[in-house]
Amino acid sequence: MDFSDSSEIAEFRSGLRTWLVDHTITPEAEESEAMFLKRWHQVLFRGGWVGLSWPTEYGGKGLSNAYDVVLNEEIGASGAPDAPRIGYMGRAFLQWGTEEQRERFLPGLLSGDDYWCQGFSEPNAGSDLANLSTRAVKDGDRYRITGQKVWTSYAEYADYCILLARTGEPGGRHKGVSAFVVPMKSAGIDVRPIVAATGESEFCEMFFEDVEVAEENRIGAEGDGWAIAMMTVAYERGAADVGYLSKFGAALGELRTLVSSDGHVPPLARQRLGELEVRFRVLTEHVRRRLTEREQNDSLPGPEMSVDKILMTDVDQTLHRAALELLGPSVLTTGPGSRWLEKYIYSRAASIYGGSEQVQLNIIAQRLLGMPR
Amino acid sequence: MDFSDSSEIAEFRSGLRTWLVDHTITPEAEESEAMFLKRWHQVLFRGGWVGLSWPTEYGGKGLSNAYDVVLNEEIGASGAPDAPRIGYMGRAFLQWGTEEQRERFLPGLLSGDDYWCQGFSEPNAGSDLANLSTRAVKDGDRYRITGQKVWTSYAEYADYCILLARTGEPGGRHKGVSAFVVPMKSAGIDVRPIVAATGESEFCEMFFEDVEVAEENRIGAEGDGWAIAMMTVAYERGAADVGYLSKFGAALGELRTLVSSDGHVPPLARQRLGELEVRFRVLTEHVRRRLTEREQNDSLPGPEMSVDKILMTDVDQTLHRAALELLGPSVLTTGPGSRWLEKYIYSRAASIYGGSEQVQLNIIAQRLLGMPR
Amino acid sequence: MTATLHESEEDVALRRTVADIAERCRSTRAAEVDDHTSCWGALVRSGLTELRGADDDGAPLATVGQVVIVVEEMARAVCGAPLVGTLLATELQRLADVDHVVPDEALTVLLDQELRGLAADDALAWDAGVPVTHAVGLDGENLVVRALEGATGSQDLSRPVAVPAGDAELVGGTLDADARTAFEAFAHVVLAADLLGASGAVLESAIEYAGQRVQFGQPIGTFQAVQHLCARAHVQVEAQRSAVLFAAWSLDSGQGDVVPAIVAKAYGASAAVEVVEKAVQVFGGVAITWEFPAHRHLRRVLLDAEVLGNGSALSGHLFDVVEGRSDGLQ
Amino acid sequence: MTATLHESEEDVALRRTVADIAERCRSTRAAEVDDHTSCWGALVRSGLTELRGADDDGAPLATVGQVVIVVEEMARAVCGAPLVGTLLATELQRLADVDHVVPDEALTVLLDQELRGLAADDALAWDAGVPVTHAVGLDGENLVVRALEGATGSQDLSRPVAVPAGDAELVGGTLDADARTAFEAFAHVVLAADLLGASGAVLESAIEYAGQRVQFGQPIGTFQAVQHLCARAHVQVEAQRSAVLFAAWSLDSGQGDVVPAIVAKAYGASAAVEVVEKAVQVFGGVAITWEFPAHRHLRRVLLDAEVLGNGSALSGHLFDVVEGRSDGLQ
Repeated sequence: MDFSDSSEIAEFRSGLRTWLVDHTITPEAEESEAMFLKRWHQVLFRGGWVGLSWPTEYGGKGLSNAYDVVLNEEIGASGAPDAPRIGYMGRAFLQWGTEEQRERFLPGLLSGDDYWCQGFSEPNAGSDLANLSTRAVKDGDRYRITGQKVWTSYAEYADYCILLARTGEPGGRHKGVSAFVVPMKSAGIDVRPIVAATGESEFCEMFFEDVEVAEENRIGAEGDGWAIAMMTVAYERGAADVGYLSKFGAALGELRTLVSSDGHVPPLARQRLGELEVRFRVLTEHVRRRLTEREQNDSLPGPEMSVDKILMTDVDQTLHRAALELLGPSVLTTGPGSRWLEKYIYSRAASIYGGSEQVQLNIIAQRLLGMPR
Repeated sequence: MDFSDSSEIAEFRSGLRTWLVDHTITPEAEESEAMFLKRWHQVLFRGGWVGLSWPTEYGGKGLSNAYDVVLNEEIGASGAPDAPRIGYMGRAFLQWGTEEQRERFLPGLLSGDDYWCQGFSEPNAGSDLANLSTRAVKDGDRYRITGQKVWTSYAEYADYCILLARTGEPGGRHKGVSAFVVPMKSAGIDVRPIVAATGESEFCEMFFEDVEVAEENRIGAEGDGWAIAMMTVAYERGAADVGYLSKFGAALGELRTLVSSDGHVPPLARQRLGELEVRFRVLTEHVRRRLTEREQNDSLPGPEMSVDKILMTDVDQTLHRAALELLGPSVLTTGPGSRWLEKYIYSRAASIYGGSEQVQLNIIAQRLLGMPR
Repeated sequence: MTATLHESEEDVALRRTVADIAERCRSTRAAEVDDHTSCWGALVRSGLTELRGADDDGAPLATVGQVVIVVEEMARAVCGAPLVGTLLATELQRLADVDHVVPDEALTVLLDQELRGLAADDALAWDAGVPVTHAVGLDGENLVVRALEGATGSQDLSRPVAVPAGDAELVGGTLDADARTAFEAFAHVVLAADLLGASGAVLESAIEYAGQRVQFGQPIGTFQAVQHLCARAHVQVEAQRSAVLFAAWSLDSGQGDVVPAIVAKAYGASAAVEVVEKAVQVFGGVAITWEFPAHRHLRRVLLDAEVLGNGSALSGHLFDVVEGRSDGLQ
Repeated sequence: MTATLHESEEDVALRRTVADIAERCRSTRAAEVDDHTSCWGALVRSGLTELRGADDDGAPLATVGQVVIVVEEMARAVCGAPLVGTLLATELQRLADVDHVVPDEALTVLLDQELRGLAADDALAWDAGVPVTHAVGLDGENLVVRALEGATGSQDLSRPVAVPAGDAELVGGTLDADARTAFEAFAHVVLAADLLGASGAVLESAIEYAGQRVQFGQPIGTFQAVQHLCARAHVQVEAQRSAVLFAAWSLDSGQGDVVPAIVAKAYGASAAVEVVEKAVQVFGGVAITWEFPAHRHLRRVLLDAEVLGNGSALSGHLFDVVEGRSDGLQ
């Protein structure tokens, strides 16, 4: 069994590591998190590090998935901002989109010039996504979309939204759901940022009132929306696919540095950090295995990604809870804006978004283990 | 709020502590665990330490429940064998029995001269006790009992069995269940010890084939069996009621001694032992609160005892797992009969017997928290 | 949810009084504004800020058991009136046998930067919300008071910290080792009550929410996974309650055993955080919004857990006490 | 359940061969008798005990990846044939560049009393079931062999330990620090594969049991609590598998990075025990009987976890390696 071609990977890794030393950026004054990440995406793109595993015909490098893991690992180790998480959107177009859609949308997605958001969840369709009620009504060569979306990250900065709406009968559950590309400047869209428990406003509510969308903006056929959504959420459950390997690696490295800054690491901290290192590395190795499998089988991610999501959430929550305990009260007695507390709070959301932990465990039990319903 | 009368309790405690120094016994060669515990029960009884909270008219001391906790605590601290666990059987007679039954059975139960076992579980009625199928058919002034029981502790040594059997319709669930006192020397009873995973044979299967039991051996009316069973299992979920406070206290004390025997306690062991101490003391304090409540309200234990069972199981499993790690491989590389491994394995059963952990959590959610079914 | 142990009529009335004040705090507080001056006023009018003042014999006016009732009920609303700081500062003065160093005002305590114990220099004042202007600390065995700069906020949104401004002034009282142990025991119980109130209340509202929120065509509270999550959290709340009640009784009964206080704080420090985390899981997405109060409970218990030693530190400390290697002082 | 990564045709055949031997072990073994001589014979006949023997260039006859397949499959049956001991002893001789010290016989390794590492004096031989008669150990850098007294049993019922009887004899080979690190890395991966097999198999049978055992009128596998218990355990098995596969690949690809081996053993040591504990919970009462195999899996993983450092010790060690404070040697 081979996880990768080690010599080529090693060369890639060392090239990337060198590049990162000179190119890592820091936020500018007043720059929002979203705009900072967008700028970093563009810097990475110009360096040639985005779309490693995308087909060359759409601007990618056509490399194996293993390179995405290395990108994640090296970005994490360098302490640079998270790797961009665009793989799953691209995959939706490659799998279901028309040639025209690919040519129209993929370049901007890849370069980071267009910022995309995702209109899936609704107030009454959270973990139970099939309960969504936003309607898309056909009207000649266009659709008229009306409904409410929630938990959309950075919608206020987005150029496009991948939106799920019901083209079939109300209450049809998984049937009659379609996916659309909606330009965010369309008339009838109202975006309201939600202040998160961290104090940041990453999430938004989106209200659609009779928003006109051209028929050619539908991805796939009517009713393909559910399959597109399932593929998308499966990607979102993978730690490399969403760039979280880099996020965790950077956090762990920073934590190790902070705790050992005076050269002495107390036994309990050494033990705790060692255990975190074990969990993080197991996650990394698991991700490499998954991507290798995906490549060997030339398959899209499926229910097995719920295993990855549980492992990823476990690292996220264990790491950030331990950080609060290891760093002590100083991260709590500061005024507004404690980065470690924000990361901790956000880690609590990790078992909620993208399908709650309970939903992931249902999927594992019923779809992977075949346990009876 | 008062947990106890401190000066009288203190006097009792110091008297008991002194007594224990002179009277603790050790197993004799070839003595079975059951017979050893029976002998210890009799020694305690002669010392005046059994039936502390029983009514004086039936040979008890009429003291508050707090004394039972002190008994548990001191036995545990002294390293003596477990305190006898007869409270719940006595309570069944006090609550449902006839005067004649009390006079007939309570003295031997109290003194330890009679050894009692419990015939509740069946192969298809474990956590789902209401599924029991052992039948008791009325035949004049007696019943004929046929069926199979399992997981009965020390049935081979028992003089009497409290047996649940169905007097009502088959499949009647909670209805039509009655409780009987069955002398174990009755014709038609076949007892087969089950060798447990520990290597010991504490448990037995019991086969009842047309066993005759006199009507006056029925406890309560026909159909009262379910209430008697529920009261009994509620008692069994309390750490003082089953004598486990003493067991855990002794184990923790011994573990502390073993780990610190060379005068040096490594930081990780100190931390781990401190955490075990916290959990054990919280359990003890919780038990004292429960017994105080039970006394204040003059009530029988109910669904709230599932909280106690979860806490007790948590201490049991955490303590004995930690013991294996703290004591290292020497307790695993010995030949047959590793006491700490046996305790560990038995702790795994703690979340199974007396209603599995899943059943306890259902009871807490639905009956205590009122969550919807 | 009140304790299931019988409370005296007096205690029941006390709990009701405090619950009313807490309820007003809860219902009138806007998400953006953390102004608890009216809560503070109500507490002062009811005499609840003076519970640990000394009577003519130097004994406290109220028992630790009563203090626990008051602190738990106010913590249920995550109220920011500087009640706990004032109770601790008052207890400190009573134990040092000095009169109120700053009469008729809210007070709090000066702790070292790691919040591990009382301090005088390089210190910060915790629970320093309006109208706190001074804090009491310890310089060796000597009680000192220092004026504070304006509060600088903290991640416990309703309990800002403040930096001392003026020099430390001796106030004439001293605290020997025994008195310091007594203070720490009292503080541990008060903090454990705060952890109990903040975690217990958010769990109750999560259970209520689970009965209403529908997903997959039924209330999420019907799912066994959600039921078991709540059931486990309930066990942790009940165990916290038992430990707090027992520790309070131990101190009130005057046996001088500090172990139950350490146990209550050590257990509460980890259990309360886990309870709130479970409640957040039940609430789902709404709990991750600023508007919804769950994160206030989370922030409260996270910071409480660190004050005067977190669960990990106190567990190790308890081992030393039990092994006889320490006299109970940290 | 086999790895979902593609295996070569050769590997698939290898796995099938071993699975047949393991299946015979499982189906013919009486509860009271732990005689694995026929399993040993089958392994010898298939050449599987020689996998880490040296070819003419000193390279091993089989890859670590193939060893992992063999060890995992045999561990699924908790077989007591001294395969792991023999593989470790053979690897040790290969690394020390010596010929078979005891030709054509089962062998095992000498470890210190705490099982933390190779030893010569005050040592015991682990995995010393029939027909093991000798064990290889390390005295400083020197490889030694000692004859063994009869095995004395252990709590891993199918893997007795034995005490050395004869004196330690030098066999002419030495192990420098690098070779010792290489040996430990190999041993960690083998133990991690043993943990994976023993825990993965018992979970699969628990899941099957849950589909059949009826309580409350339905298979217990329909209850969400049981499903989630199994699902969490499955995640831990899959993570173990990923770590083992990656560590084996790392060693085989010759990059000499020992970290993945330490990670696989450290993770497996705690995860496997938790997996078996969960399986026991699903089985309920039957798992607490001697007759039922669950406790054999439990005993196996408990002892495996301690060999050459438990999860706790290895995690601390990993921190030192990552911080550059250690060269990978324990």
